Amino acid sequence: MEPSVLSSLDIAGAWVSIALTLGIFSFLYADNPVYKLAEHLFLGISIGISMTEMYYGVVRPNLIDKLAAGNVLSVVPLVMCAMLFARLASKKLGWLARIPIAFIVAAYAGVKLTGEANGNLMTQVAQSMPNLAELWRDHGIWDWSADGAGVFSGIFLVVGLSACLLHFYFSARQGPTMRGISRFGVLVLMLSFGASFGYTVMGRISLAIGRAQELLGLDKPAEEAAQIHPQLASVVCGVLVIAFLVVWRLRGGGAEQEEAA
Amino acid sequence: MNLLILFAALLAPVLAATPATGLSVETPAYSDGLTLSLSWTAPDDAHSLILLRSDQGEAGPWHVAAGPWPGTKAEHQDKVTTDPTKTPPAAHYWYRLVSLDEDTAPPPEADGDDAAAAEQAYVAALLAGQPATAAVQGTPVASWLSASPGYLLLLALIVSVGGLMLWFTDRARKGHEMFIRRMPGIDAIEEGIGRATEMGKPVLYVPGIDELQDIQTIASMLILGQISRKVAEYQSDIVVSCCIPIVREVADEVVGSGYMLAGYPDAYNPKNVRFISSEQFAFTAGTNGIILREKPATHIFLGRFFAESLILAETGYVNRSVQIAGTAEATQLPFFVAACDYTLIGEELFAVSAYLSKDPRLVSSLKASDYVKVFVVVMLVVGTIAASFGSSFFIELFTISG
Amino acid sequence: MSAPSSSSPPVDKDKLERVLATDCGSTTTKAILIEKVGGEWRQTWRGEAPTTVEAPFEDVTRGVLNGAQEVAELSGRSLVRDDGAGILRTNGDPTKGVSAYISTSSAGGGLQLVVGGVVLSMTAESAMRAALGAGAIVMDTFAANDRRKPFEQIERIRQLRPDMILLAGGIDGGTRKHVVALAEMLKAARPRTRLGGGFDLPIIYAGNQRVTDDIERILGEMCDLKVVPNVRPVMESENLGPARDKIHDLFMEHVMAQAPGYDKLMRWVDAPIMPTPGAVGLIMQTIARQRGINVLGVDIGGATTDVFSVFDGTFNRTVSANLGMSYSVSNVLAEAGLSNILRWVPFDIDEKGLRNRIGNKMIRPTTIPQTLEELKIEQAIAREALRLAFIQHKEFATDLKGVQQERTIADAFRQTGQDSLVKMQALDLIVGSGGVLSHAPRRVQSMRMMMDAYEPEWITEVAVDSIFMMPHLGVLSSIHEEAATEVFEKDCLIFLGTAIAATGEQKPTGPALRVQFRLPDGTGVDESIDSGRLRRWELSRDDEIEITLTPLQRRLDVGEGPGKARTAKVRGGVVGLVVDTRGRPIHLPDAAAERVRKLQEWVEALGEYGAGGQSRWAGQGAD
Amino acid sequence: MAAIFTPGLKVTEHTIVLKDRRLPMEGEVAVSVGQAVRADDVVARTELPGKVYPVNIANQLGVDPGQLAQHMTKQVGDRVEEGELVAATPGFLGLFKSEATAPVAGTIESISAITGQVIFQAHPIPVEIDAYITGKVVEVHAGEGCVVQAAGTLVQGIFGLGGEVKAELMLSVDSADAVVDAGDIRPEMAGRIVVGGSYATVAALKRAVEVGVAGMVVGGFDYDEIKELLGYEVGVAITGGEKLGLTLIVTEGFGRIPMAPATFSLLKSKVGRRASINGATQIRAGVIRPEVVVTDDDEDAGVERWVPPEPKGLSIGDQVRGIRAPFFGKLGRVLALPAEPAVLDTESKARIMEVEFEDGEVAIVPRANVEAIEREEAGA
Repeated sequence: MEPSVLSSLDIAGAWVSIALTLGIFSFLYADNPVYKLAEHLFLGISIGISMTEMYYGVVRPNLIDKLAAGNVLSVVPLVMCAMLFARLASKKLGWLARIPIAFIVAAYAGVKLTGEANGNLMTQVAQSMPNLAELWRDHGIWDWSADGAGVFSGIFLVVGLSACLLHFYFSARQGPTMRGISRFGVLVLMLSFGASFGYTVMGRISLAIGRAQELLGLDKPAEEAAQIHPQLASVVCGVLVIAFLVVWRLRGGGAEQEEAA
Repeated sequence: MNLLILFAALLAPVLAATPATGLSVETPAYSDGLTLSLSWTAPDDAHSLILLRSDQGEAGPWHVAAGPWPGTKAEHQDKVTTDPTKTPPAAHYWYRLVSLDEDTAPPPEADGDDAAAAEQAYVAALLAGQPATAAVQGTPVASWLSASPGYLLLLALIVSVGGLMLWFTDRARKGHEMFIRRMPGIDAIEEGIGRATEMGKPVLYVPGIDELQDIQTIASMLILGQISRKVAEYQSDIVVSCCIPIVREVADEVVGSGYMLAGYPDAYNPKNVRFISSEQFAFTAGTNGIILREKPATHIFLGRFFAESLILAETGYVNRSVQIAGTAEATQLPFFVAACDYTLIGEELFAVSAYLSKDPRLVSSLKASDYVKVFVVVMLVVGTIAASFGSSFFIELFTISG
Repeated sequence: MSAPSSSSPPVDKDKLERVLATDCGSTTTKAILIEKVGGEWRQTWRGEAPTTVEAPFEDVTRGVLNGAQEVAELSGRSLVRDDGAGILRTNGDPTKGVSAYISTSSAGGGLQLVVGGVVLSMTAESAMRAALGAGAIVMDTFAANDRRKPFEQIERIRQLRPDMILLAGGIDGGTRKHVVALAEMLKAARPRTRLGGGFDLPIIYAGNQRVTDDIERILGEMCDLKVVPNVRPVMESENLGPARDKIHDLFMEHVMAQAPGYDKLMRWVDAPIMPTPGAVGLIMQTIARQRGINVLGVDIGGATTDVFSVFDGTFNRTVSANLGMSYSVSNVLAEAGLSNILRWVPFDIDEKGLRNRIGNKMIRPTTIPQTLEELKIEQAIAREALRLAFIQHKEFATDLKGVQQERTIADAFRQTGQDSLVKMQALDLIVGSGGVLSHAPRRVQSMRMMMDAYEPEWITEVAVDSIFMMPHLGVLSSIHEEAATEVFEKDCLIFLGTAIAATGEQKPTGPALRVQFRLPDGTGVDESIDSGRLRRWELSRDDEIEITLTPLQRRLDVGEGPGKARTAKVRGGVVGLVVDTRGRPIHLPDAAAERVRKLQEWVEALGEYGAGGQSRWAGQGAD
Repeated sequence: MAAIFTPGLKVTEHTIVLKDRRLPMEGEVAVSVGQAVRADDVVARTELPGKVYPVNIANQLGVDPGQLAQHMTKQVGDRVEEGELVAATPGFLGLFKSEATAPVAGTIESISAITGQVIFQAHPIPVEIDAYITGKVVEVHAGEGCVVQAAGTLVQGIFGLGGEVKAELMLSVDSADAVVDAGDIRPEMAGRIVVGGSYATVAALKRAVEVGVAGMVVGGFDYDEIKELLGYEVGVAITGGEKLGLTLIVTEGFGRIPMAPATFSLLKSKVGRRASINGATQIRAGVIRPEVVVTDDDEDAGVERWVPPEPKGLSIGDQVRGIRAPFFGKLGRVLALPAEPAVLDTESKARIMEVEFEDGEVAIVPRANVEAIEREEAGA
């Protein structure tokens, strides 16, 4: 790639990005106007973007273009859209909004009935019937080289899955046997929660690292970073935020929240 | 270009085998509309066979549909797409069967940008060097019924669950008491509403961030109906924070009718059902704002959550609110469990509305789904044993295909 | 409970020698004399007389004097002042008078209260706890979520004529809207007092202290408003004391002052007059505190059943207003269902006939069972009344609701939520009182009734109040705690014995529990008891034995964990030691014939009933 | 302990009947002491406050409770009609206006700036009470009601359902021990009080309601039939307000028990006369028994309030009736009243009496389990 020369808008954008990142981080100290500013900017912009996206991505190609092309059937979604807004026009006509909502829910309920059952039930069941003989032949009891595949894993899969399923058996009083099964199911769930917790935390930390890299300018090509001076931006914005917080605090900001808490 | 030369070099010295004969393409009897049945008479001298498919016309372009198979294979069920929820991308398909000899290389396993080019090269080389049948056209048509064991089983399950529900409902109406295991998390919901009432603070309800049609969002809306009814009975306020506009509309409707059913239609304030933003983290920031500034006494997070779960729950924890969460999103459960007072885990989310309302119809459906769980457990065990003895009957039973 | 303000001078407990205590019930006034005999406090004499609150006498003190006179005649010491204007004090002369006179009262229906709060299970419940603890009958509880429309609430309040209203709601700094709405509702209802008369209805406000101004503005003109500290200042704790004391004060000032003759009685007593159930609660708490035990008490009456419990120092009282043995006997039938009563009847009986019998008992409440069959039916009903009242008690006696939980990850899967404070395994003593328990022809019948209704677990002592003197001892404990507990142990309670039962999953047949001990006479006992049995050994209250209990089934638990043996010291009583292997919950066969056979087996094992037969004149071999 | 026996139900042909007629709340008494009144005459009237309807108008308008006052078009104390506009917001350029109307005709009781609630009080409901029996007013409680006194026949029942009814007496069956079934209820019984025998079947009661019978007096009926008739169980014997369709009085108890011959013949002798009956029963605190009163309009009961004599104790030779199994409903005569308590079959000690029953059986019965049958008293 050619070494690019960034426009002043791009540079300003990068600075704003750093300033807002620090603004959000200021929440670590307390809920404060800088954080609120960042939060509201974020909210407003996101709504603006999604409105535009919706229009160009969904409404225009699926409705307006089709109507313009003379597709008569497209009047149906148009009318349904209009019905959704009936409530705004008058309280008495508010019930009209229920029709498109009911349509969406009902249509998807129908589609999902088989879709969900297939994806979440049938396929999973089919894939949870390991051929133990084959596992034994290929991997033995436990195969370190294949992520622990083997007969043990196969049995553990079936037993653990069954126990978890039975843990969610709601309509029976639990006798000692059921309690035992349920306890094992809980154990399996806890194991998986632990694994997933660790996995997700790792993901979050990498996100945090990403933010830090941006603040330090490590996420951009060197030539871009040289134009933006991200480290300078971080220091300047950081000082500004801290200075603001000090002034805000000295003028009595945040006192009411502490009282409430 | 150099790839093509390579293939040509590989294929060139080999003497061509004879092509297969009698290739025919038919729509299977009970088709899902995505599958075509192919049959042919295998040539005696082919080492292996490979099937090519085109969705443009007799002239190609051709793609490898399946194979290579041993040369004796004589039939194949071809799925034109692997996504079961999609309609076929094209109306008609053309097939050619290529006979390969011993030395023919298998299709290239390339990734990324080069894959398409590599496949094109490979196919071109095949057609140039190996005998192939003429192109035969087939049209996949979905039939109204599917005889696939998976579908039949699903149908049987749906019918029997429906039947069980009717039966249990009828029994319940006749006074048979139906037991539901105690779920402290759900008991805590009512307590949470009471707490908010006593403290003069609203209850915050977040129905997840997924679309309305997600099953968890639907469950959450059902629960919201009952919770808002309870809130109305307490003449308290409930703030619903939504991430999807249509969900807000439904929530508005649901909360409004909850107040109405409780007999306090005048106490409902539609301003409390809010659309925040459809951008995930903007929504999170906005909801955090509600938590921090309106200080709800009780937070209820029920529905489908993603990365925002921890942020919301942690903010709530700092706010010293009673928090009740529930989701079937396994990856987010640990975060809720860590930060909330009560967490409804997976299936429990779908039991809430039955548990709260004690409505015989809902309780019946809960009971029926319990039976399905037992059925699945039995099938798992039996299926595993069968599979281990070499029978794939049960696996096929649960496989949905054309 | 601290003693409310009173005009009486404080009593010097060291100078107490002899105390006269009366309890003015709605039909009879019971007087007892408690004396120091040889350094020990004992109840010595008792007398009773009809209560004289209603026409034609309309002066409660006449009944008190009649009762006291009876005690005086029996004891041979004069107790009543010659001019009939009070109880004679000793004043130096040891042959005359008493050192103190105290009294309780439930005449005229006791202290009737209406309580209000914001949430039924939270502030309204705290208010209810305060009212019940003060010995009141809670006529109705109003809350924002009591599922009644405001006009229904107003209509109901207009119907009720309480002695006072306790209004709570909101934590301090909590909801304003709901509390104000409650006050506005009360204002719209304009409730009137029961006894009418020229004074405003007392309303105690014990809610959100930040809305006191609003409450005063709304209710101040209409009624006699008293503001006390919040019964629930924060969600996490209660502060019932001030409200309870205020109820006592108002009970004295308003209710008592209105009842005929009470103005006099109030001047006679040396300690404030207490509502009878309040006094019973006080003695229960005193006993539990002094002996460091958990106590469950019940008073089953004709119309209502009171249940008291003290677990780990926390006192709870509930009144099951419509569970009783005469006026509300049909309600026991309605709530328990015929089949639940029938399961305790050890013979076959026609259902329609039984319903009519119960109906007739309701309309002829003063009749007594004459035949053995009638007695057995009555005791079957009593079991259900006791059981239902106990269920209500367990539901009420819980930890505070609406408290943020500090639950750990491991708790996420716990399926038990809020448990009752009433834990049978930790229970040490059950005290029963009320006609059907105190006056059962054989004491073992009372023991069986309580064992069936309460299903005590592990090792539990069972006693009955012989002559219902708990109220007297309750007030006594407010001036002399040790005297009260001494008399309670020695004269008030008749210890029936110790009930022993194992908990845990039990097989219906085969040996369940091995019992080993040495009787006081030296006989060794070593028995394996099968499932589904009752086994009784004679053992007196004075004998303490060491008993070893060994579960013979893996899951059975007698207090040391499943399957583990336990050795403990136990004492007997008039019934003795009863080992119960019927399982927890008690397993009764479903088939009628089988059930009757089992019931008869238990009856025989304990020697519960006589043969029955022709009624005999006294002196022809009675006792 | 001397007088432990149950005072019997009054079944007397000539007695003085006193009826306390009281308003549910303070009102105006329309009669004065000494005034003769007919059964249907109004003796007192009042207005019960109407139902109260709180409505959250602030929420309806979508305004803060604190701003509610400025949007109210009606103020506290104003009369409103149902559906009348009581509050409105100006809206924006005539759009988005919100309005609130009154849910009921009445007055505005209060407007709350804290909850946003407006409390409407419906118009008061006038309540009148009549004299119930024909007689003379002997006492007036100012603002509350009066006492009416009359000479006549009084039959008390043991249990009843339904409230006050005044109508002509009529026989449904000829004997005290006959069962009243649906066939015994004839159309001409509409608006009458029907006197039956030992037992009324559910079918008979249902038929009676259908025909429009005003009241029914029988010996007994089955306890579980109450639930079938009312749809709920009467667990505590406080009745009078049931919406049964007629007033039912049971003279003996639950089960199939012949009406006491004296009761039956007394009622039989009054057939064709107008009777006042009330099913109200209260067994606890201030006993109220259901009753049939037939006043003797020719006899002057005087204007002095009659004081009933103290109930006498039982003595040997007195007529008694068993009120608990095994002698439930049996009539007999007191043979002996031993002072010493005896031991019953149950092994408990109780004071007893020896009774000779009408069938010749002599038995020992606890005194608590019989009631005296009061004989004719001359009255005042």
